[in-house]
Amino acid sequence: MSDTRTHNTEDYLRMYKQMVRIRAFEDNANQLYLSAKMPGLTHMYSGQEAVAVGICEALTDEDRITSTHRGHGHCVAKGAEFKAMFCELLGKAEGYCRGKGGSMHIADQSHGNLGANAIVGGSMGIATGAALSAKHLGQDFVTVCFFGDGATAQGLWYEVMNMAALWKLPVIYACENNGYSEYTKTEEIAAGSLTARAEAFGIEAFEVDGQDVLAVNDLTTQLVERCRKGEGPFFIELKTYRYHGHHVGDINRDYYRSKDEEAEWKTVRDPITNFGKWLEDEKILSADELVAINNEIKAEAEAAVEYALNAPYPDTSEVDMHVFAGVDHALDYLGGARG
Amino acid sequence: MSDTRTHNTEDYLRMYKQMVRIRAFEDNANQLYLSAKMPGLTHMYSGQEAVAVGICEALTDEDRITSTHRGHGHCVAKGAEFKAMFCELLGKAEGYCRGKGGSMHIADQSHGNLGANAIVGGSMGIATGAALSAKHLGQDFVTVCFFGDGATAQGLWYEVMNMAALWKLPVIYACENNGYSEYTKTEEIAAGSLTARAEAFGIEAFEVDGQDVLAVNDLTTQLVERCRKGEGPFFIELKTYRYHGHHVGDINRDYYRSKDEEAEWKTVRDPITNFGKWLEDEKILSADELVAINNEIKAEAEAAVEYALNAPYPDTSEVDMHVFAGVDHALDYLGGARG
Amino acid sequence: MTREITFSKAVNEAIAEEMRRDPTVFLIGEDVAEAGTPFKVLSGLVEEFGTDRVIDTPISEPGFMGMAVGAAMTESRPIVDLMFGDFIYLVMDQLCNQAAKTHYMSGGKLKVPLVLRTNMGATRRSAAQHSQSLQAIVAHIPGLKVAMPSSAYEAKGLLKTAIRDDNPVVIFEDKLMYQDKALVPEEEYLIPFGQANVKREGRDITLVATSSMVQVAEEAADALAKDGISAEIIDPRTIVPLDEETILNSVRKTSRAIVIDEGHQSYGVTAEIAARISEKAFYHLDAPVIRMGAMDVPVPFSPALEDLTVPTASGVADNARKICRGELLHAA
Amino acid sequence: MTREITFSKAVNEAIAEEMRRDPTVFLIGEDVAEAGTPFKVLSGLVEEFGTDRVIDTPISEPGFMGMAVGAAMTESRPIVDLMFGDFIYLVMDQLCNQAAKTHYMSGGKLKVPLVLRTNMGATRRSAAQHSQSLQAIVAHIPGLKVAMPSSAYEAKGLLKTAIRDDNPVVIFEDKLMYQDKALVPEEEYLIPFGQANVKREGRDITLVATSSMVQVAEEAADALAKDGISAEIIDPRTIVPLDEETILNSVRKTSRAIVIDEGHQSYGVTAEIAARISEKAFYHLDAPVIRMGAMDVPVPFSPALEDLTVPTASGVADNARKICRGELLHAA
Ligand SMILES: Cc1ncc(C[n+]2csc(CCOP(=O)(O)OP(=O)(O)O)c2C)c(N)n1
Ligand SMILES: Cc1ncc(C[n+]2csc(CCOP(=O)(O)OP(=O)(O)O)c2C)c(N)n1
Ligand SMILES: [Mg+2]
Ligand SMILES: [Mg+2]
Repeated sequence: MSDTRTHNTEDYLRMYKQMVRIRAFEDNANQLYLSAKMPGLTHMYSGQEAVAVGICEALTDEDRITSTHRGHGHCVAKGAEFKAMFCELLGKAEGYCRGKGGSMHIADQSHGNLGANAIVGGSMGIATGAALSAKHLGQDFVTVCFFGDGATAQGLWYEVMNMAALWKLPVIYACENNGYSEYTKTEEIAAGSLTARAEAFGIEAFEVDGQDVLAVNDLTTQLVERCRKGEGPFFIELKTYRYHGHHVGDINRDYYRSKDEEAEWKTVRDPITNFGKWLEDEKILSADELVAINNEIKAEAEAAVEYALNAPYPDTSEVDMHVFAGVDHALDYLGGARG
Repeated sequence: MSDTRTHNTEDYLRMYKQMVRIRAFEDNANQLYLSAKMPGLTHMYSGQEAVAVGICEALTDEDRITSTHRGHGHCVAKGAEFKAMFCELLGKAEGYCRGKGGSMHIADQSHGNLGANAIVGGSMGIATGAALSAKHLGQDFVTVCFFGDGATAQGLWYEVMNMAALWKLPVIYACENNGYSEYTKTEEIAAGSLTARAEAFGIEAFEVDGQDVLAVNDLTTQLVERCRKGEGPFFIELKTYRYHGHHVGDINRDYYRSKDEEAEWKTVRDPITNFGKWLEDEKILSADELVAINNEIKAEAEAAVEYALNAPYPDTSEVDMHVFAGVDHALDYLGGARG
Repeated sequence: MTREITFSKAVNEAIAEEMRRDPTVFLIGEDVAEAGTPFKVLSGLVEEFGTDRVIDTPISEPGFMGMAVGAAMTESRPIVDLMFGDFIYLVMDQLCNQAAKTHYMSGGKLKVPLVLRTNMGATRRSAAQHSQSLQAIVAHIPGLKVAMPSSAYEAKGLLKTAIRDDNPVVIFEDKLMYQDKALVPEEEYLIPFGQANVKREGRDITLVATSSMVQVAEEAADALAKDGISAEIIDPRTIVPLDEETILNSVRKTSRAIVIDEGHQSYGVTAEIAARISEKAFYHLDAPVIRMGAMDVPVPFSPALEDLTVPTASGVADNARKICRGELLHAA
Repeated sequence: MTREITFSKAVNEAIAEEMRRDPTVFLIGEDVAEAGTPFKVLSGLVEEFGTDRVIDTPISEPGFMGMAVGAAMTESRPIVDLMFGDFIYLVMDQLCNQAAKTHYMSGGKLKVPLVLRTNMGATRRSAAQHSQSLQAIVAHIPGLKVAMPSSAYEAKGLLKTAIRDDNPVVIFEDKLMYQDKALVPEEEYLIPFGQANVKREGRDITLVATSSMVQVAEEAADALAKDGISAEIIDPRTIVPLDEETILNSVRKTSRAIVIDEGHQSYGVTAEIAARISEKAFYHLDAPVIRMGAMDVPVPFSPALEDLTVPTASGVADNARKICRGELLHAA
């Protein structure tokens, strides 16, 4: 653990809790899938918690993020509640998006989460545009664009990096390099160097251990400050690992990665275990306190699942609502198909 | 002039002639526009001749190129005839594309020119795919992808560079940096460094004086050889200048570039004048011989214009031909609109 | 008070007025500032609003389209200038997967108030990649509104409405109409979406025409008048939402219809409008609804071919005469 | 000899057979090799043909689509695997500005023999960006052929034809049908483009249905049969070219038609087919042609909403009954 800034106990505690909250959320989401209670598929964030938490803890509610198909971690880290999240995953009316978005489109406007995205790289323009908006409106919010190593293959990234660099936009491109895109290793799909790609546009680039929440948080805090001073954009490559398959249904993974590799990351490099140990070593929290936190969060997550399972689906009349802002029911407006 | 290889007189002569041919073609095309004899607009290549000729003289007929909206130079340099080119520009049946393509889509399959393109950057995928095809079919042709500085803003380039690098494809990306994209200076639309962008993908990158036909030809000859050995891809940035406006109709250019700047390039850095001088200095050709060549080519171009002006338009029955290979008339086939 | 101004000037005025009214509006696109676009439609705007609000971009259509979506999601109101309608293919993902769906996917929480201004129209000798009229493909995607102004008057009124709309709106301007003049009020006005304009009243046949095809329909109607055929011309003005009622009322009156649009005919705009008329005015129709779209071929460069591919006034008049005479165009 | 195989297996066989026959054919896309795509449709191909002919790409849809165009222009015959039909927006420029127009723009000199395999279909709880059925937008672009197989039998026969075709062909596979089985000959066969299949003969009403909607139509026809209504089912198999004659002949016989497609209804496939029927079988129609497309809303995630957005057998049967009883769906 590297910790160059002075944090107070509260900061440490919050970071720890937020990481545990993400893990608990994902464990429950996975369980919902395995027990066939969740519609569709979902992509687990477990293993990458230090990235989302280290970054989002450096942001305010006014700061924006854009998220990905693997977005539960970002959503929790940016301040979302379990209940509305589980409701969304189950397609219930009390979900963040009234059940219309689901796991891949969960958004939380009130905390500055502009939404998950099912198009790999699809949010890179959105994030950069939010940064342009900040400049245009004279506001000082910073936008963080989360994406995976696989998303660096999308041409869109280079287009928006160029504009962000030309116009000095307050945006941080955060690439979570978890070593895989779907069933393919990063080195098979990425030539050269990711940091060099950003640097070629004159963008300062950093590499950081994505399993070390304090290192991530320290770097991000500095870069966010510099963004607010007009020194952006920046690029961070965060080395991390996803514990589960590409999605919850990707169970037999031997053909593309070994069980040993998975075990090594989980035992030696787990961001939560390691941060917990550090907190103990530094005498910030005792082992008992850590266990108590874990249990409390676990219980909270389970209660939220229970709540969501019993929550109502949206009324069928909602099906053509929210197609257009300012239009109650799109089909009346369009004279279109009734399905 | 830099000349590291041993050329024979014939090579020099051909390069000189090809540059003069391009200039003569463009002078006539411009005249056709100004005298309202040409339908639509066109983009002049004058000033950039050493790029097209230096590169294409390093290629065989089997080697492929992809071209741009500013494509007459590439087309001539790759071996095309004046008559079929002027016919195409005038929409006549004897044009390379039977008048269907026009200036922006002129293609010359028999010499390996896969066509001009009206989508900036639109041919980057095509060129890279041709290189993939060479590898797939076990053929040793090399493909050169011509594009402008402005086209480097298209995300497609980064996508295909990545794949070309991963798969070691025999493709050379040739960026003609003429300092402008339309009415905007390159530095206003390109952050960082173009060569660094290619290098970030592990692609060897070169800068060369695009007004020096021998320098261009020497470098390209080396890179083509290396491509055939499986050492591609490569990137070349060629510094050059367009003498005319963005298109023939762009006459008043003061608001984006100065007359002085234009005059300087034309007088001090003209690729044809300078190569002509060098040929004289090296006693390869006399001043008289140069004049004779120029006059002969001028006459040839004018005769071709005359021919094209008198050539017939395609028959109206051709309008729905060539929509589908293997289908004589698309409208019979589709039962579609008769317009 | 009205005065005659060009279509181009009308667009320029609409943007200038809205930018004065609302500081969150900005313009973004290629060569929109000093150059004022290749069509010079935006000349003068950068002088008034500065380069912070009239933003020249690199040639990165997907990139700046995506940025407009993000800006719109965060309280700005971008107007995107897409130099040619043919480039819409490049921005389809950002337009159709992102902009069009964000409000719905977020259950109404996020809004994307942006305008995509682009153009359409062939016969400019610009060949297959600079001549397309691609309104049908965006009209198919729920969440987008689509406007097709037919004159300077519509251009200004619809664009102002678009800028104030809280949804993504795509406006197709016919690039051949930029110099056409029309009477436009000096006072502010807006044209609501989903209200077709009965451009000319008539009894015998309804001509539903979009954008520049309204002119084609008018010319045809003039010719038909000489033959004693009275044609009613309906300009839908927006194809999403589509003012079905005005169209249907007209056809219920005339019992005959031709639908004219410059997009390719198959799977195009004429299909939707003709299908709705055929279905919903079925019992009023005396003859099949005839569709006239652009020929189902890429747009050829050669003038000898290009002019054959678009609907013409004489073509419309011919069809109208046949229908009115009871000659079956598609005899069974 | 025939045997029952899945849709997925049929696709796999078609590709394997064609790759054996023609060494210029190759496959390119994301996770097509070892993974055999997320739907496992291509499993086993890399083992037989190696990674030089079954090529895993980075997540660069515009890039590898463009490369396929270039490869096709230089004597290769690429099959592009686009993991979800929703990603077609990303490749529109390369597909519609390049692949579709190259043969025409070059006056017939260059050919682009490529196949774009992708999918369509909602109700998989995949939300708005992984559930679209975008066949209408490509069908609108001249130069592309568009196939929509409705069973394993069609999947194999149409795909083999597509691979041999000298033009760009887009095939939409319904992702919910991959496990559905059908009888498929062991012997080689091809299904020509532009020949609709009369899936079931009937007297009272014609159901024109594409892809998985053929199943919906069959279920509806079964229900209708119990009410004594005899429905004819026509599967166009390719929507470009469209076998107008078979459809018109059927409607001329039955005098009634419903057109069913899973793309959004407005400006969609149902519009084109309904408009053609309404125009060209006008004097044979006893009732308006009814269109049933997907609801004009982005596809919602919630199962409670998603199932409302697609045409269902009971919906089709209801409409058919009303038409046959002479109840006007759109009374004037
Ligand atoms: C444009 C696009 N192409 C393909 C996919 C299918 N897909 C979903 S996730 C994924 C891999 C993404 O890899 P990466 O960016 O590294 O993120 P990770 O899943 O590792 O978090 C792919 C190919 C998609 N959703 N969008
Ligand atoms: C995708 C696309 N965007 C915009 C245009 C309009 N346009 C045509 S040429 C051009 C400038 C190209 O600049 P560059 O690549 O430097 O080539 P140059 O004209 O200097 O040869 C632009 C913006 C286009 N044709 N295609
Ligand atoms: Mg990854
Ligand atoms: Mg340039």
